[in-house]
Amino acid sequence: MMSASVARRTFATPVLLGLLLIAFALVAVAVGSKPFNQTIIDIFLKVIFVVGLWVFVGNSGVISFGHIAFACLGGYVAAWTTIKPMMKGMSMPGLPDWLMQTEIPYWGSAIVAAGWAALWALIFGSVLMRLSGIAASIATFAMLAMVNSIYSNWESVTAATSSVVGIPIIRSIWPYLVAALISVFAAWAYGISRHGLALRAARDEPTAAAACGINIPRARLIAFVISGAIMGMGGALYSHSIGIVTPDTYYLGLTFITLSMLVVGGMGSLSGAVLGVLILSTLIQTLRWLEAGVQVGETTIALPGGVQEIALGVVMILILMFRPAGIMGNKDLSLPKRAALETKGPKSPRT
Amino acid sequence: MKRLMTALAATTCLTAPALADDDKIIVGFATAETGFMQAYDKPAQDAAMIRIAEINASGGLLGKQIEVVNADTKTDRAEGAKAGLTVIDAGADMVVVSCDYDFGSPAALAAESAGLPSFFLCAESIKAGIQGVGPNSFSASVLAAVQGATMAEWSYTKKEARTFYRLLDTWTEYNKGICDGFDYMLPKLADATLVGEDTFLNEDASIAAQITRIKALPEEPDAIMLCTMMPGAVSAIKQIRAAGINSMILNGSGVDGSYWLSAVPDLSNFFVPVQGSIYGDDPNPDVTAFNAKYKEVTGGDPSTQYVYPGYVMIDVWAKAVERAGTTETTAVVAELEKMNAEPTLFGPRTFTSELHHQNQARYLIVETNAGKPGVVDEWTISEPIPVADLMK
Amino acid sequence: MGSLLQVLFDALSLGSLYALGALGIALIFGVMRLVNFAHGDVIAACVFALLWPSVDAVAIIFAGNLPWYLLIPFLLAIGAALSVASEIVVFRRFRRANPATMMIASFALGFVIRYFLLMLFSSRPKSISLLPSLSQPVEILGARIPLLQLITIAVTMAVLFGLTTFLRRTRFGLEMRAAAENFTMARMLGVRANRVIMGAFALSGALAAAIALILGSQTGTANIMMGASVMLMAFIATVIGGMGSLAGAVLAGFLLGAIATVMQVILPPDARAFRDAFVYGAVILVLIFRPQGLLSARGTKERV
Amino acid sequence: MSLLALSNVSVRYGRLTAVRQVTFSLAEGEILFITGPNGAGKSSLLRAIAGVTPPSGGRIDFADHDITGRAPEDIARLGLSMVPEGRDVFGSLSIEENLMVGTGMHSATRGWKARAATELEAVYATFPILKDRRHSQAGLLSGGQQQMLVIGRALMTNPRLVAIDEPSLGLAPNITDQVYERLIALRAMRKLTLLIVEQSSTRAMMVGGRMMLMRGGEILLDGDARALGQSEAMQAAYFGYGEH
Repeated sequence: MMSASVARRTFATPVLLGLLLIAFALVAVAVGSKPFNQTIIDIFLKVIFVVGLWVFVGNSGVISFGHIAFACLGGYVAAWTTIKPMMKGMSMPGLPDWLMQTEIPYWGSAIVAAGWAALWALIFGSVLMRLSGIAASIATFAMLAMVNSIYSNWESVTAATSSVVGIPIIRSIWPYLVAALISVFAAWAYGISRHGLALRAARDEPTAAAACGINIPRARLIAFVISGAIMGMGGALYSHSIGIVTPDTYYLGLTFITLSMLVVGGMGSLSGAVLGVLILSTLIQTLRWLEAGVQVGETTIALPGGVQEIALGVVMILILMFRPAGIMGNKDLSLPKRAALETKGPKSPRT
Repeated sequence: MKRLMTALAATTCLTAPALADDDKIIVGFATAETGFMQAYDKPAQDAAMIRIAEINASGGLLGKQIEVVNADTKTDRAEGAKAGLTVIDAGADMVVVSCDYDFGSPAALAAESAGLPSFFLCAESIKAGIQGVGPNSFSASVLAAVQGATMAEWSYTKKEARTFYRLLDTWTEYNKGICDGFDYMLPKLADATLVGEDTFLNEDASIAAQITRIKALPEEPDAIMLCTMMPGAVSAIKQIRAAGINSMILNGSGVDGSYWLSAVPDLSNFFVPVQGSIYGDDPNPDVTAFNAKYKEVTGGDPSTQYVYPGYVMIDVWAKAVERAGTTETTAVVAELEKMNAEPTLFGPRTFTSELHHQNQARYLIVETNAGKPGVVDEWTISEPIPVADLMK
Repeated sequence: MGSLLQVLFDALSLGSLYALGALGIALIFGVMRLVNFAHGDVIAACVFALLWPSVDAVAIIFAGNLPWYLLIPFLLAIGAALSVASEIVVFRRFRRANPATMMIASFALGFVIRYFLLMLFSSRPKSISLLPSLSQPVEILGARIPLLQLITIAVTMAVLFGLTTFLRRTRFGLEMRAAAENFTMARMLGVRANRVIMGAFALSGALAAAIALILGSQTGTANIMMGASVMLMAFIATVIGGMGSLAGAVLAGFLLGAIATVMQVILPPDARAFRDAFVYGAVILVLIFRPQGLLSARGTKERV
Repeated sequence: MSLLALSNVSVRYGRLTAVRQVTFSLAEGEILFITGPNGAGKSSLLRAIAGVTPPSGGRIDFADHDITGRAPEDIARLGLSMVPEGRDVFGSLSIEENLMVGTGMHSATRGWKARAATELEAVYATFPILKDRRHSQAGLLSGGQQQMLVIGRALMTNPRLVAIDEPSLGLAPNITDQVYERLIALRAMRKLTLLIVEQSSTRAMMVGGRMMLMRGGEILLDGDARALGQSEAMQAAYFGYGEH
């Protein structure tokens, strides 16, 4: 499956990233404030989403606008499987009986969500993966729009645009940390697997890869399904973090913020995906904090409302201007003096 | 200005652990200060602040001053949960959440799990209360379904409308709520018929196809029940009139206000139910006085009737606290649930252990004639909409 | 007959909006492989240019009060200027970046524009009475068509005709078409990159302003999100039309307008709410069967 | 004096070096063939000269200007016309429009329209087939006709040097013969300097002139085409014998 030497060589990457995430969790525990705890949970969820996105986008080089659809699928699995049967009967009367009676713990819903999203990734993927380039991007977007349209209108099963409530809220930080760690390690393992290496080869040298017998649509499909599963798990946990789910949570807003984090971090490497989330989230939080006002001596200095978003946009543009391949620029975190995972970026020279 | 400073001071020390402070009562606002919900939250919150200032000026609540802490939801659900936790951490005795159910519920759920009462500023979905949050959650406004039912019954009785067309914008639950109320009422009206129905989406650039369907009817309907909200409403109304359809247009309260009327010059035959009039012609002179007060405090007239629920909210909550003699949740909720047709500046309010919302309410009917809106009537639906029908 | 004609006009007027939007995106994509997500926000900015900044509910009309013969050039100039400025300040620095980076940069720029508007005007949609005389119906062959719908279609046709003439008959147009097809080759023939790209941005911005005018008078609202839905459809139209093919973008724009209108007419009421799902399903089908787009110019190689 | 001079030019794509420290010069009126196997760096070299891929090191002079790292359009305007590999015609443009794209660079000078018209007639005289189909889409032309079109298009800019990448690629031998015939005639007529990249040396030996052999990004041999072509050194260098 994967060569042991590659695994040994690159093992430092997920370990370092994992330690970084654990450090964030420990900071949250040390601060001890509930809102801050929630902030860190939110960051871990973004890590799951962006890492899920990276598995497909980073390895295949195809930008996907559709992955949040899988988060949406997962988010509703949480609603279907964890809400008390009585409440489900009121908000989603169209559910089949066996599902109506099901009530499983949150981690169970995350696992089921991953499977459900993976199934749909397989179905959509087997149609879409033969496309490449911008056509594939638009097709994935159309997929997102379709899922959104269906979930926004299927009154009896998804309660349409109405928020579904009654999802058990998990405010502890640890499940989210564990899920984020699982995604990072899964993404790493996929990246160094035969399939992951083949897909990256296909990304960099499509003709050569095809000549070597790599079935590109199939290689992409595998990545699509794995990343769909990660997104699905993240979607379910997202539902558990705020206790409600609506289709428009999982639409353009989340799509763009996760894509931005991926590109700003550097879509060529797993470290880029994780660091993109951590850096942009930290930036957003700092700006929000400034917007809320900072006490300097006797006076309170506060940025006017809206400056946060504008500043975020400007900073993103500046980062991309000076580091077009993202902050990590296709490199992975590794221990000093060890060879990094060979992740050459997508060929960039334009003709 | 002072209010602003208090608010700022409160926000800045949020990271400090909550102090159990017995000298004051804290109301936490987890509402949108930025983003698109801000346009809805801010006016209602201003009205709430007016009521708080009045209470404080007359000696406070249970002899204590009411203080306010704010946290911004950024019009984002995940941020909403954080904002809720933030004001709870700051020691809020009651949590006020965003106007809309979708955006307010994460904070309301946080309050619920902390055992605190919460109020939606102006949510009009039945879920904004026991059904969607829990036993300690209330909404200060009236159910959307009541608006649809009111318009149907009123236009049937007072305008002799018999043929109705139902045009639903599926964008939000609020819109669907209006049409649900309309659907509930229509079969109860003898010989009123639904001659057609259609849906659209708020963001649709053009609803030409939907209008073509109305025009394909053999006869123009007496009334079109338009279940939509801003900003799509203006576009829909404009396109309906531009196509030469002159039927009565019945709406929910969401299109109240004169700020948009310039977009559809000389609009006529257009009806909106409101809880109080912003046009200076409310039958209750105290409402006009409130409008003046609002202008004095915020520098502008109320732009829609959605200012009013904020005032009602503090009013009923403060009464309940006063009667309970404590801010303790169970006692306050029990007092609130005892309210039956409790008079407020904007009509009577009733809460029961089954419903923390209004399933019947007195509405003023505002007619826009040649571009001029004004109160023409007042209507209360003949019987409350049963909770079972609302839950459908 | 009357209603069939009406459906035709409905489809054409919706298609017109999408076609104009798709052209604006295709023009820029053609010359620099940039999928410009800020386009929708440029549309919104053009609408707001009619108003004086204020966060009150009532809009303070500023340029909106100009007579139409001043208003239209004013707005076109605003659109073009904003678009060119975005090129000079931002996109010029991304010429060598890969498409994903450019796309995210354009998204970030759109974000900045949107929140800037939000700060100046608040999030509340504003009402504007733009060219109110257009809100009347006219009778054609038994169908009562809103005058604005006719004007929308007429304006689109005029814009398409004008643009075609410009592209076919002028030196600059020739250079732009060549550059859209193969930018490097055009440069090797002495075509100045900056001039062509700025021209494309100016045209694209003016097209955004045209959409703003139509949307503004149709909806009577200025709303910070108003460009977004047109932009998404336009973006899809650009792709299924064949990226870089201007004619394809226009064709696909009209096609999408037609599909959306026809779906609304033929779907049973219960399924109507799912209209968009059907439309996007159709998009996927088109892409599967013609991944290179409906009209992909021969000789254009995919460089994304 | 030389029209084009390269000194120590290197081209790199990421970690891959395509051209290593190449130095040579080309005199006005000269004809130079660059040959070599696939991946020798020939095309990369041409692209660097035309300004498409700026060199990572070294210096390029053309017509007394330092053109290192200059934009392709500036280099074209100095009179260096490039015909890239693969016959990049503007497929959706008509043949005449294709030809006219390059005349824009002279639009600042007086009487350019008349001159462009004269050029056009001259190109049509050389390639009559283009005139017959002047209004049809260039994408519909056959391979040989497209090759003529791109050469004609390059000539329309009134260049001093024409650089052509693999004019015979994908063409039937008799069509290639035709293309070369025209090229040689043109060179004589206009006193053009020609820089032609071909994979094999056969064509160079037939046409004559100067020939360089590239391999692994370096110039291995430089000399008279006919003399070099027959030498053992050529064979060895081309296939890489004797390197180990």
